[in-house]
Amino acid sequence: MKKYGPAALIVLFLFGLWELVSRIINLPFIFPPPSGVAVRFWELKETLVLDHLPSTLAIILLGLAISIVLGVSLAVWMVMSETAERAFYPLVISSQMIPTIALAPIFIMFFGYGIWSKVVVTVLITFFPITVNTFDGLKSSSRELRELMLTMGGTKKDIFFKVQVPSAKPHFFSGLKVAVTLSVIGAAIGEWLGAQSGLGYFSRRMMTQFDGAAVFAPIVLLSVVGIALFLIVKIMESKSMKWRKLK
Amino acid sequence: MKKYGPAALIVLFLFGLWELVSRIINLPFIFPPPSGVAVRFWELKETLVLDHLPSTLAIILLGLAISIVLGVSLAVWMVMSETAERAFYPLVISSQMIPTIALAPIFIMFFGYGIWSKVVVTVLITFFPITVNTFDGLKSSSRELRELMLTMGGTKKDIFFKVQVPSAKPHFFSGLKVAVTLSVIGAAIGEWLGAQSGLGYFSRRMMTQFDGAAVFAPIVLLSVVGIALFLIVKIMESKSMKWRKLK
Amino acid sequence: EEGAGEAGGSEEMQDVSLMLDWYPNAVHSFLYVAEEKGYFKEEGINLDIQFPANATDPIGMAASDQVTMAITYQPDVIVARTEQNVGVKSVGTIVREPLNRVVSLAESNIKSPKDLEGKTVGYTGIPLNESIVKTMVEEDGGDPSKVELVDVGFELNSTLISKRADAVVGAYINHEVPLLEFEGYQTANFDLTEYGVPSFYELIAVTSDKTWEENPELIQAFWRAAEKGFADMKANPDEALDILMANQETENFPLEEEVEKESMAILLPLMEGEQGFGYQEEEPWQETADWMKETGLIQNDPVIDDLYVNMPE
Amino acid sequence: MREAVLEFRDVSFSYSGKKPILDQFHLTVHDREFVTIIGASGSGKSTLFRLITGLEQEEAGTIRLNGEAVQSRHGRTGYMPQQDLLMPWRTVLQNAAVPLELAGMKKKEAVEKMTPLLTEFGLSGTEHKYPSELSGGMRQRVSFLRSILTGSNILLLDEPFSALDAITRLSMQEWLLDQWEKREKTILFITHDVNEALFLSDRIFVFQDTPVQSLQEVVVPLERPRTLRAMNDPAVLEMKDRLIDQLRGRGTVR
Amino acid sequence: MREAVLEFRDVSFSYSGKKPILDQFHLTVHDREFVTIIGASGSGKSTLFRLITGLEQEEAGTIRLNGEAVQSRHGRTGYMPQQDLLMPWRTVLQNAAVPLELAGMKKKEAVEKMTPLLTEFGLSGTEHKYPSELSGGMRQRVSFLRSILTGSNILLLDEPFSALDAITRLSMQEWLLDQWEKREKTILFITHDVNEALFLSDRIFVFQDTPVQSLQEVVVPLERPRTLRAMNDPAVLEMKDRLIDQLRGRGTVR
Ligand SMILES: Nc1ncnc2c1ncn2[C@@H]1O[C@H](COP(=O)(O)OP(=O)(O)OP(=O)(O)O)[C@@H](O)[C@H]1O
Ligand SMILES: Nc1ncnc2c1ncn2[C@@H]1O[C@H](COP(=O)(O)OP(=O)(O)OP(=O)(O)O)[C@@H](O)[C@H]1O
Ligand SMILES: [Mg+2]
Ligand SMILES: [Mg+2]
Repeated sequence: MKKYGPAALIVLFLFGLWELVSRIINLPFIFPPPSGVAVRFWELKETLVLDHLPSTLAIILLGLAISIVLGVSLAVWMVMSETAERAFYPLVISSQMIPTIALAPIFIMFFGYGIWSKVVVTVLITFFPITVNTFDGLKSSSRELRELMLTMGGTKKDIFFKVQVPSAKPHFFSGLKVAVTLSVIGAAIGEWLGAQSGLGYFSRRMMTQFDGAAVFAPIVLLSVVGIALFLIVKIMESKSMKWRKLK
Repeated sequence: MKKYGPAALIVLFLFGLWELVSRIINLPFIFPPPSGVAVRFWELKETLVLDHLPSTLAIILLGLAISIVLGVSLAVWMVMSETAERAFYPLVISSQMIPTIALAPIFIMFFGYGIWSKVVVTVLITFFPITVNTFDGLKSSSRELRELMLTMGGTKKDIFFKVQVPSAKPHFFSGLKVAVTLSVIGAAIGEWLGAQSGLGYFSRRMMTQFDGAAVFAPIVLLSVVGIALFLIVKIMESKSMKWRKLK
Repeated sequence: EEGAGEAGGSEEMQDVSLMLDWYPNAVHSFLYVAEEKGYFKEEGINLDIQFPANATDPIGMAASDQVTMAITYQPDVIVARTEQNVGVKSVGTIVREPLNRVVSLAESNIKSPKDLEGKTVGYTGIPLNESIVKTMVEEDGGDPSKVELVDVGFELNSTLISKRADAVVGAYINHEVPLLEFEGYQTANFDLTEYGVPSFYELIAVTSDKTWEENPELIQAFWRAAEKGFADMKANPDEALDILMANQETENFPLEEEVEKESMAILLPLMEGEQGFGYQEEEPWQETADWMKETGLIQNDPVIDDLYVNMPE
Repeated sequence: MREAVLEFRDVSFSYSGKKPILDQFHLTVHDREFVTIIGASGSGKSTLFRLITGLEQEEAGTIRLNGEAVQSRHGRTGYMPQQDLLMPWRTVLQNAAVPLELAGMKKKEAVEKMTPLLTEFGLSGTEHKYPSELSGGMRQRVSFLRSILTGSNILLLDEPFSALDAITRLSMQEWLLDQWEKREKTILFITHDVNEALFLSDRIFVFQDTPVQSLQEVVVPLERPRTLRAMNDPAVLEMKDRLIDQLRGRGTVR
Repeated sequence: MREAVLEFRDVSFSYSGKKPILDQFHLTVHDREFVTIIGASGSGKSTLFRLITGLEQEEAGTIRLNGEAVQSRHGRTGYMPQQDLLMPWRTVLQNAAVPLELAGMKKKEAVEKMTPLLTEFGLSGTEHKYPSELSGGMRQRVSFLRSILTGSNILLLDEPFSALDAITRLSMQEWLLDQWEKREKTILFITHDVNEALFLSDRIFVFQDTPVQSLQEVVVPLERPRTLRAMNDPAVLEMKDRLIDQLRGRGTVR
């Protein structure tokens, strides 16, 4: 309680300020007061939670799952094989420099308005942090420890599982935390570009109805999704790294 | 040369494949061949480089600068004061869970079609990696070293500059690398939502003109910007961390 | 960027920013003609023309006073005003009948709205278009629930030719349709008004309540110049076309002269009513509002008088 | 008797939630004394130093430095920790110079001050190497040099020579004794080498079972300056054997 | 004579670009020998071990283990490095068990095998602690235990007892000698404690100036089993003095 006191105070203050400013400038269609958003959220709760949340959640989870599988596999491959590293690492890095997401409108043309075009956008935006963090984490393991394992006759596999994986965990989880938050953004952007349901779509659509409170309401839900995913990652992280708590 | 051989080969192969597939499916307006993109790029070079590049670059650089200044200051403040940490860290983390970018259309209404709405989008997307990496980096400094500085009568300031800053550097640069690539994406997304010039805007515009090659051409330039920024960060990184090379 | 300042000071130039509904094309010729010939200058107006990135930006930007005026769609103004109390009102019509069509590629073999059953229809993200499709399919004896609607943003033509949708609604008879034909695609299109949708004003000019209250002279001055521009455009369409072609956004939105010429021919008869350029009748407002209420686009009863004002003669 | 520069009065301490290490502990060290602490591994010797430096807080009792029970004991001792704790991003020279930097000394002056010391410590030629390029003993000497440069009157040295060969160790010991006399320092020295303890110190404290209440104390009966040969003196050899017995926990010294 | 388990023939080595450490170096260690290496800090002792374990590659010459010049020397020695190198994410038990895991032993069996050893090493009660909760000497003992558990016939111990107090050290030394005899190991032992070298080993090699060509060799003239008292024997004391002189670089032993 005491720990989060200051944060709670600031949040309260910010909400109060928002309510106040919003009432003063009185343009609810672009800047609704939080109370208005809350009311609208309540009114829309069924549509939001039952119709739009599931499709956005599906995009986020599928996108994350694909990114994790692909990103971790690629990172492992690059750590295992120097040729793979030399071939792919520059590509992964420079692929990130290419704002592939700017090509998202074209993916939509390619993959259609179904879930896949949005999953592709989500994967594109989350793949990089997972791959690079996992790879850097695997590489970050102490050279001394790896050498020691070698002298004990450890195989590449042993070194991988007993030294590199534990050393990579903190990095992997950092990457996953970034990816989780980006996945929410990716799904929302994907939905802007063409969709039939989803929270991002709904929000955008309410823009066209000048219903400011209804623009914010799905964002609130998206935030809840983001926070929930983040907390899940945090719990997994602290469960799998008990020894860190000692510090 | 030999070092990047495999990467270069793969890139060549990918381009070849792209050219081939593109010619086979023959839908140049959504999937132009690289040769077509190159030709179009050459034709458009002046508009792209003289008209659109400067405005995108301005957004990226302004956004990054603001993120760095705000992010680093906040991180330092949070490291210095436990109250600030307790007040802001949860906020920074949870602000990231909120897909603020989904509110970008509203920023446009607020800030108009000028440069600021896009700068805000860029800051929103780059602020998090910089702040969190800097903060984690400052915190990651070895407790033993900090204690040793204390026993030598080091002040908070000494510990900060002599232990925490050097320890934070690798983290800060990782964050900056992520931020640089996100800034390009942020600028492009910002421009989709409302702009009068800029590479993202131009690309989107060309979508409505069935001119696939011209959709890709500005993305090529954006990529060059991304790569250039990334390399600058890398150079700064290796200049400021010579001791790391020994490993 | 609001062009306020002290009202009517004829010496002082006042800034007026105007957001178009879309990129400059034939329908906007009158503006460019008036600008080119100095009619706006004569009225003391510095005109700044902007283009929107999203279909609803014009109303939003006008309502939040980011621009002085905007060109937009009549049904949108009704929704904004009655449902959300957005303070915008129409100050003149530009196109008096729907240009909006349901367009499909000829090869899709869609002969009437009924054939849309089981097909995918792309729209620009404005719910109005959903209601249009529903009304048309129903009127044609089909089941609207069997039509799948997807929001495709502004990417109407690319959606169509990349076959991501079988038809699109929101495409204009004077722009997308001739453009598709120009690119060599055979199309079929249906007129909304033939299938139960009332004839609404396709394009109108709006301003915020605030601007209208504080500075009606400015809007009137703008409209006088616009009318002069339109008169010239009507008298000499070729010259108007040349001026437009000279003012086009060459790189971002290049215009095909042929397409624009055709577009001009379609547009001219639709831009002027019996009472002249810009004059708004009550009937289309009332009819459209009634239809919108019927189809559930709006829940509240609109106050028609708040929706528009006519310029004094 | 010289005045007390370090005093523990009724000090109790335990790592949070673990069994206590000090229990109503007493200790007095006088000005310009050279005191050695020996004791079994894990008995709490390093912990004692952490308390003196103020890195850990006593749970009860008071610790007085130079006669005062100050609020913060930071910065009042020259502490050399058991691990070398060099900064990997600084060269040997830069690492050793940290305390001089903290005292605000100019870079050039610091280099001038350190160069002869580096030579005396057998580190010349490594000035611009990074810690990862040094051998274990070299790192230890850099850490030792750094603690010396704090200029404090109380030096706390935690196994400072454990990684040094006999010769280097001897020359460091001689250097230390020399400085101790010239500069009038008070030195607390942890070692597990009873010979070293006998050779260097005025008094030897023996850490026995935790929780420790007070330390067994041995006064070394040798004159200064001492020679290595004196270590082979039967009286010293006997004292050594007794100390070792003492460490085994059998019998007391006096 | 017993067969050679370790042979250096004309081995040259230098850290890339630095001045050479070994130059046409020769060394032979026989089966079941206990050999100690002493030498100045930074002279290349740890480097020698890195070469034997295969962590560094000889630039010229051959290194033969158990009579063969194998491709990879990894996994053929029990190596205890100078730093303890415990994995911070593993408890004491888990750290020590690494070599058993590598050999594919079941967890339960490993725990059973280790529990008595932990007690012998004075580590009982710390099984489930993490390295950051241990004292310096405790960490060193865990690292020692781990190298023992590799089960190799050649043990390379780099200053294994440097952080231990005299008693703990003595009991570890006795334990090591016992194991060495019972299990027929060959041990190479780096120390800077001449007493320790004399007490433990058959032969003592002295590392002098780099680049090293061959090592000065001293055969310890003591019978086994040895007692601590025997160390005070005048002959041994004299040998010790000579060794120290030797380390100083003056005169040769034989
Ligand atoms: N990784 C490395 N890179 C470059 N030089 C190194 C490296 N490791 C050690 N050296 C150098 O090699 C020399 C021998 O080092 P080594 O660690 O073998 O010494 P040592 O005999 O074990 O010393 P100590 O008793 O102090 O541990 C030293 O001069 C050291 O600076
Ligand atoms: N940070 C810590 N948290 C919890 N327990 C600790 C911590 N540091 C040390 N201990 C425990 O406190 C006891 C004393 O440790 P200390 O480091 O003072 O021993 P020491 O006498 O210096 O031993 P050594 O000679 O091996 O260095 C040990 O049992 C150790 O496990
Ligand atoms: Mg200790
Ligand atoms: Mg060494």
